[in-house]
Amino acid sequence: MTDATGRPDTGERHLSSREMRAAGVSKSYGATVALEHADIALKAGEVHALLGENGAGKSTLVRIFTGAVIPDRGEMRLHGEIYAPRSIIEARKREVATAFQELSLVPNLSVAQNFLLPALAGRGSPLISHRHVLARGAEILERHGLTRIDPAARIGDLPLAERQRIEIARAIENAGRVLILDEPTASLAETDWLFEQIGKARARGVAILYISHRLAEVREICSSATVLRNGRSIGTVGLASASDGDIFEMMVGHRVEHARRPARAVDAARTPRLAVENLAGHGLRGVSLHLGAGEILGVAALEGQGQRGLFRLLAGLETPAGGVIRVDGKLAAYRNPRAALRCGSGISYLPEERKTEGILAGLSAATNVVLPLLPRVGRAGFIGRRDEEKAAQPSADQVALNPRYLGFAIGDLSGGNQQKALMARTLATGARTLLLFDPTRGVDVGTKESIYAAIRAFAERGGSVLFYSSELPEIVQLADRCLVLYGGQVFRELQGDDIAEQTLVAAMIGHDPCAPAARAPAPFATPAHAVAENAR
Amino acid sequence: AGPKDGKKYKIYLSLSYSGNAWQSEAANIVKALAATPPYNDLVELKEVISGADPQAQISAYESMIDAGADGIVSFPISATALNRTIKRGCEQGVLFFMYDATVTESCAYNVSYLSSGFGENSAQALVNALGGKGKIFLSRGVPGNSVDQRHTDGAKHIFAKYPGIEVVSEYYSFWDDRTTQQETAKALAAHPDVQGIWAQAGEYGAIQALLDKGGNLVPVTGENSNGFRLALADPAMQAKGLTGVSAGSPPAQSGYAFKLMMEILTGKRELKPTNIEYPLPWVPADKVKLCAGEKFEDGCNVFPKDRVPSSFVTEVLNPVLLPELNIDSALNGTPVKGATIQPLPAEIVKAANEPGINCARCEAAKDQYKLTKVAPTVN
Amino acid sequence: MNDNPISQARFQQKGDTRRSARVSAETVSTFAVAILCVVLLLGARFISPSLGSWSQVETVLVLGSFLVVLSFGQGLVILTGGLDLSLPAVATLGGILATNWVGASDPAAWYLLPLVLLACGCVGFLSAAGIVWLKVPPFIMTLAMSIIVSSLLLGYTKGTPRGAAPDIAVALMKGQVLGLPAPVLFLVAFVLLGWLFQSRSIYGRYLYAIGTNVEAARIAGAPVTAMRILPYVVSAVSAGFAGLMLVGYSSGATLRMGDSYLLPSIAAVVIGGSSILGGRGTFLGTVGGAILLTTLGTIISAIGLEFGLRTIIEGAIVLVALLLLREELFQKLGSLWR
Amino acid sequence: MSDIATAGASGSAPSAVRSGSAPRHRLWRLTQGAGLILGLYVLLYALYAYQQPRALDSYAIAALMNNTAPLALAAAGQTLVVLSRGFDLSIAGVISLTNVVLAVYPLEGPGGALLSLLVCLAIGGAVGAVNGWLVAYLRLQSIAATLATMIICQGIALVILNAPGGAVSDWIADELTGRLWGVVPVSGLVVAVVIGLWLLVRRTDYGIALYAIGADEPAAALSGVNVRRTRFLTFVAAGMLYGLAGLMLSAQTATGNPNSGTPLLLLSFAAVALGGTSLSGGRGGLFASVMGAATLTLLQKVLFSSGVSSFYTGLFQGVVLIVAVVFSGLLTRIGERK
Ligand SMILES: Nc1ncnc2c1ncn2[C@@H]1O[C@H](COP(=O)(O)OP(=O)(O)OP(=O)(O)O)[C@@H](O)[C@H]1O
Ligand SMILES: Nc1ncnc2c1ncn2[C@@H]1O[C@H](COP(=O)(O)OP(=O)(O)OP(=O)(O)O)[C@@H](O)[C@H]1O
Ligand SMILES: O[C@@H]1[C@@H](O)[C@H](O)OC[C@H]1O
Ligand SMILES: [Mg+2]
Ligand SMILES: [Mg+2]
Repeated sequence: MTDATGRPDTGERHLSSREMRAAGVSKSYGATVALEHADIALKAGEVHALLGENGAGKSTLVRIFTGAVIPDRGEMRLHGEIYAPRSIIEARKREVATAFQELSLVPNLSVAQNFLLPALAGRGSPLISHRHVLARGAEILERHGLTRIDPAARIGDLPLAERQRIEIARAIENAGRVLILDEPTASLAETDWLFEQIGKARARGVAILYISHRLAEVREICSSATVLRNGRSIGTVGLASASDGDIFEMMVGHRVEHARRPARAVDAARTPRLAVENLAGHGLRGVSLHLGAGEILGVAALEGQGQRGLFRLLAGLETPAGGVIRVDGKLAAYRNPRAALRCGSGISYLPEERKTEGILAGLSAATNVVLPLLPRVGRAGFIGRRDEEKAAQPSADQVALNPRYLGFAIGDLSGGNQQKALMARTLATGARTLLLFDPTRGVDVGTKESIYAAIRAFAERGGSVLFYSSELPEIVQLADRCLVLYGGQVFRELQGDDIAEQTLVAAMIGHDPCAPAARAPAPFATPAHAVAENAR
Repeated sequence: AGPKDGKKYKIYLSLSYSGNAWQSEAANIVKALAATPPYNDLVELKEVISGADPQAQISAYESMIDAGADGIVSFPISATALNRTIKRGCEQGVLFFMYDATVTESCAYNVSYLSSGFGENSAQALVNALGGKGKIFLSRGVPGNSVDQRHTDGAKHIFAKYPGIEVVSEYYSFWDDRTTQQETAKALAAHPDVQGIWAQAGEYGAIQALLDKGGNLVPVTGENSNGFRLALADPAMQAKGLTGVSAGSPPAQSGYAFKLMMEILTGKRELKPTNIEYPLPWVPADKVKLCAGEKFEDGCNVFPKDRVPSSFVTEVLNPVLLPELNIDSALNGTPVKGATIQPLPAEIVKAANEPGINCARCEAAKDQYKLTKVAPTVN
Repeated sequence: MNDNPISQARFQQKGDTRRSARVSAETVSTFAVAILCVVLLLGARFISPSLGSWSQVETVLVLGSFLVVLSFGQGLVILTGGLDLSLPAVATLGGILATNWVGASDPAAWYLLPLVLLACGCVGFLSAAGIVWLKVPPFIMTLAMSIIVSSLLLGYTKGTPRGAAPDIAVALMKGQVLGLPAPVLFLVAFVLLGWLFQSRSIYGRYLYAIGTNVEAARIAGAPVTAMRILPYVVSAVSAGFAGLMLVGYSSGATLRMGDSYLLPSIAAVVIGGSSILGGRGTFLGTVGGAILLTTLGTIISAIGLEFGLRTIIEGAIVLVALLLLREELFQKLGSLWR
Repeated sequence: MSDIATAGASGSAPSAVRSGSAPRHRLWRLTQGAGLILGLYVLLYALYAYQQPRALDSYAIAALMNNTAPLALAAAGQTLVVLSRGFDLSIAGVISLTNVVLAVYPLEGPGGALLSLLVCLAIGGAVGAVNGWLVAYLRLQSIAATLATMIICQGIALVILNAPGGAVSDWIADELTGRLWGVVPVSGLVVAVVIGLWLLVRRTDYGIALYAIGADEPAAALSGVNVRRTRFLTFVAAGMLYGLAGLMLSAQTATGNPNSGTPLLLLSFAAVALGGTSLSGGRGGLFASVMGAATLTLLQKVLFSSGVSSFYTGLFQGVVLIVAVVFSGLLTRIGERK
């Protein structure tokens, strides 16, 4: 076989002795082939990307590297010696560690305790000294520039982004030789902190495997990439030499083209579907906005600027501390999502965390889609699988969800398809206003395209969409208009072609071109995050 | 000891609440007696129910002693678990009267029919009815309960003498009609050809199970439920083949115990702690007699269907020992208008030793299982 | 992208295997319980020739009917991740009220009996209220409720339940319809309705959703509060009905009528393949579990061993059943036969 | 008590919070810990002492302790399992089993007592190991698996002793219920020792792992915690505590009873809940449960001396249970609120 860079195996002994190689690794679950045949080689001091659709086998490969899953076939070598970890701990002993896609932190333990799991007690005594634990925790936070986090804070009390950072920091601590990051940016709005840490690790000569669905950031940090498709590694490319198009084609099997939606002017005369006046509470400090029929309104913000609060308030999951919401011009006071659905022309919400707020794992995809409209689906209160699948079909088509999946337990579908199903649900409700929170988090290009298409089509049909995205290109591509939240307030509003990544980035960090001296905080991000922590 | 300076005697009634009519009737008649003149001015009665948990009863006794009880009338949950507490109570001058179930602590009085041979006599009656051979069921009480064990030992002692008698199924019915009915139904599924049933309390359920099955009835011996006695006397049932005898545990024991205790407290009787036997009720099918009134008068011993539930235990009244009472006393704990407490017959029957049941380190009598009510008619 | 041949091919191969794997897991476990019952019944012949006969099946069905009705409610509660320890007390409540309010041949039965069930329903509602609004864990709330109800009943009856069983109840448990015992026919009807409700009604769907993930269900717009209350009310009503059946069966009520059914009602549900954490399980499985336990009971009682040994055997068989019906086992099987 | 000790006693993985929010910190400890239940206990005791002056002399205290110890230890064991997100019904079986063994094979003298202690721990540990194996390695649902083992243990107990009887060795019966230097109740000491051990265990890696798997098993596993071993050990430790409870029960009743464990089954859960331990795992602590148990037994006394009609004592117990749980839940939520 040939190794990562396509060079023949011979030669470069000294180097190959410091790499992590996997050859012909495969894993099946019963009849389901998760990973069919993966070859990959990670070099010390190099960041290597692993690309592929949802369900391509990335996480499975990761789990194999970390000893969480034992492969059926294939050989792995670490620094020359055979490497076959049978548990997370064994992997750690060989200095291989992972930041998992579905975070692996224990909510009722403190940050420090999570860092040191499973062995908190020092060498000598079996008893744990809590002071000692806190001290070590503080050290680790220090080392990763996370001093703002209290080592004694319960993980469960921290916002998602901070949890993800801690997951990453912990992985780096345990990764002397190989560091694996499975979709580490899934809930990070900015990558600087992450890349800084990766830089340091790389400098220490750690081999890094980086998994992400965001090609831009992959290009920024990785030198080469291995692409998985249908559980097979179909090749490794130097990122410098490959175009996005090439890579997408390797991943999906066909080209994907981006087209920015021509901004459509919405006549201000007609009463807006959704009008909000200085909404407050849950991280908001007086937000006003209006959303017209057929309009796609984007929200851009760094982590924790109040976007979460905004969406949850509008969805009826939280009750505002102040301000008014108007739906179709009428004052609206709904207290839960069900009421929101029935309020005026209806408001439907696509939640942030797919696995905990979105899917109902054990139930069929069809049930998941039609749940909000069951009474309409059932005949006199009775209902069968067929009815559900029939009712789910149309909206499944709109998001190009393969009808075969409607009968599956949604938990068995890849995240991409799960996300399609959830998108289908929001459409199926018949609500005319959609609230989409990061609608394409952690889904691959193909899925993204389908979801974009669905959103556009919905708007064409006169529907209104308010969406937040952690990916700027997405906003640029989709939004007619864009609000930038900063510190719980609308910091800037951008129209049509002003919506460009540079402008957005500037605005997101509170940088106002008109008044430069005003409240532009000096160092990138950090102050914004200070806000972030208080906001929650 | 008279009530100290006009204050009333503090008497406690401590029950194991086992949920069958039996327990509440026993409690009700004590309440009724305590409300009957002259006791109504002499006695302050408090009732405490301790479920089936010895620990709870220990705690209850402790509380009663600390509250300065003069006497405790009780259905003990365990024959031995309460001993330490009882001993301490005795040392503080508290009188303990146990009814039906007993304790092995020698400073307590046991008033019980246990030694009167319910098991062996009813067993012999069944053997006689079956002419010495046949397949039978044993419908027992609560598993792991010493009362049940004593009854069963007595019965088995008799059955053992008759090779023709085959115990084809033995099950626990928790002294409850419904459970008896269900357990008997299960047994019938395996042995539709059963020829007799020896039952403890709950016996009426056994008859219902037989009826459910269609088919004929068989001889049944059991305890004292109103339903059972009515059935025994019912010609239709007899025609189907039902015979038997109603014996076993009389709730009236509690009333007898209470009156004995009061006589001692009020100095009308001298009696050191001992085991007192309550006579075994014994009503064969042909002796069942319907009562017209509220009491057991001129030898009647069962009440009409519409007067009491079938699970009502008839032997709660006793014209000799408890003439003060009628069924309302048994059902509601109310005293009978105009009735006054009558003195008990002077002499008491001392109960035989029942090791581990009413005495700790003692020998059982050689003739422990001697027959007192029936003679063998077959052999 | 879905019309890309490669991914299509993969979808089919993966997709279909996964689906059938799941289907088998649920239905197979239901079938397995049924089969186990039959095996037990036939095996019983070795213990006593008259076992394994139709008449034994009849006995099993009649005696099992109480447990089936009770574990229907228990199953619904467990489906939503709860647990109902108040079943015995409520069953007793139903029985006591039926005998006290209604009595033997009372013309008013047609509206009094519904009232009895209503009363039971109220108890269920109170439990639910405590769980939903006061956020008391179901285990504790229903435990407390059962203590409370029992003590109220004790006070209400002063220890001696009165009255006789309503004729309707007696007819239900003792009657014969076209040569078959009424309770058996009733059982069939009840199972059908129960299955319709849990697996074929929108309410059933909601309950599964809530049992899987309350928060997600709320976000999806399910009527969460109402659907969290429902199972406790249904459970209490069916318990009350079971009480009615018990009264009809033994023509009288006692204060401990329901007691012996608590653990069996849970066991039946779990043996039937439901997850105690909620969200998974079918009523048919539960019915299987209930019948299995009853069959076991009838056979055990026929074994001529001392009670202790019988108990050991019973426990052992329950354990074996649990081990045989393990989810993983079926997934393994599911993947083996392809 | 030091910061850690309280956190330890109170259970919840200790989480000091920046001095900035000191008040919340204190509240947090109060709610997470035994604070609430401790307060309730003191209150009840004051009431009891007021109604019953003798309540304060050392005999009454010892008697109360003797009465409390078995439930307290049983609840302590149950707490471990509940923390790991499980239910353990075998508690009833183990206690009955140890009790009959002690009554049928009494071993005289202090040496015999020591041996008996070991026997109890062995029995409990063995049953616990079986439970652990079934739940941790064969992945049976804890409530189901332990139901089966409970039935089996009950059976064995009945085989060893089919009716109450036998005599526990005098040394155990007298010494373990007596008082050191006429004041310190031995049963109290035993419980104290267990609490002491717990405070240490809480500070070991196992202790942390216990809370971790209770709160989020997959995460704990991916964090390198050995989930199976932790769960297994938990059941073993719990079993041993039940064994100890059996010993103390035997000491108090001085006799054997094959059903002696049954009354403690549901009570143990009530005690755990009263102590504010979350039945869904990961939050709470052993000390609080012990106090919960103590409160339940004290409640009997208070209800007695306040002369509540014995029919309705259940009513009060139920209500107290609900109110207490609602309160601790409330405080916890306030504590957690940001
Ligand atoms: N526990 C499991 N049981 C059965 N099949 C599994 C399991 N885990 C993974 N698979 C199979 O392996 C495939 C790859 O899963 P994996 O999580 O590796 O995808 P992925 O590349 O990480 O997707 P994503 O980009 O969404 O994270 C899945 O599509 C599924 O078919
Ligand atoms: N029981 C199962 N049977 C078959 N496949 C399964 C099962 N459970 C999970 N899978 C597969 O395993 C994968 C789960 O992987 P994982 O959750 O890491 O990522 P994902 O859900 O695929 O995508 P995302 O990156 O969006 O989370 C899914 O692709 C799913 O198809
Ligand atoms: O003696 C028994 C009594 O204790 C029980 O309550 O009823 C049945 C009797 O046999
Ligand atoms: Mg993945
Ligand atoms: Mg994945």
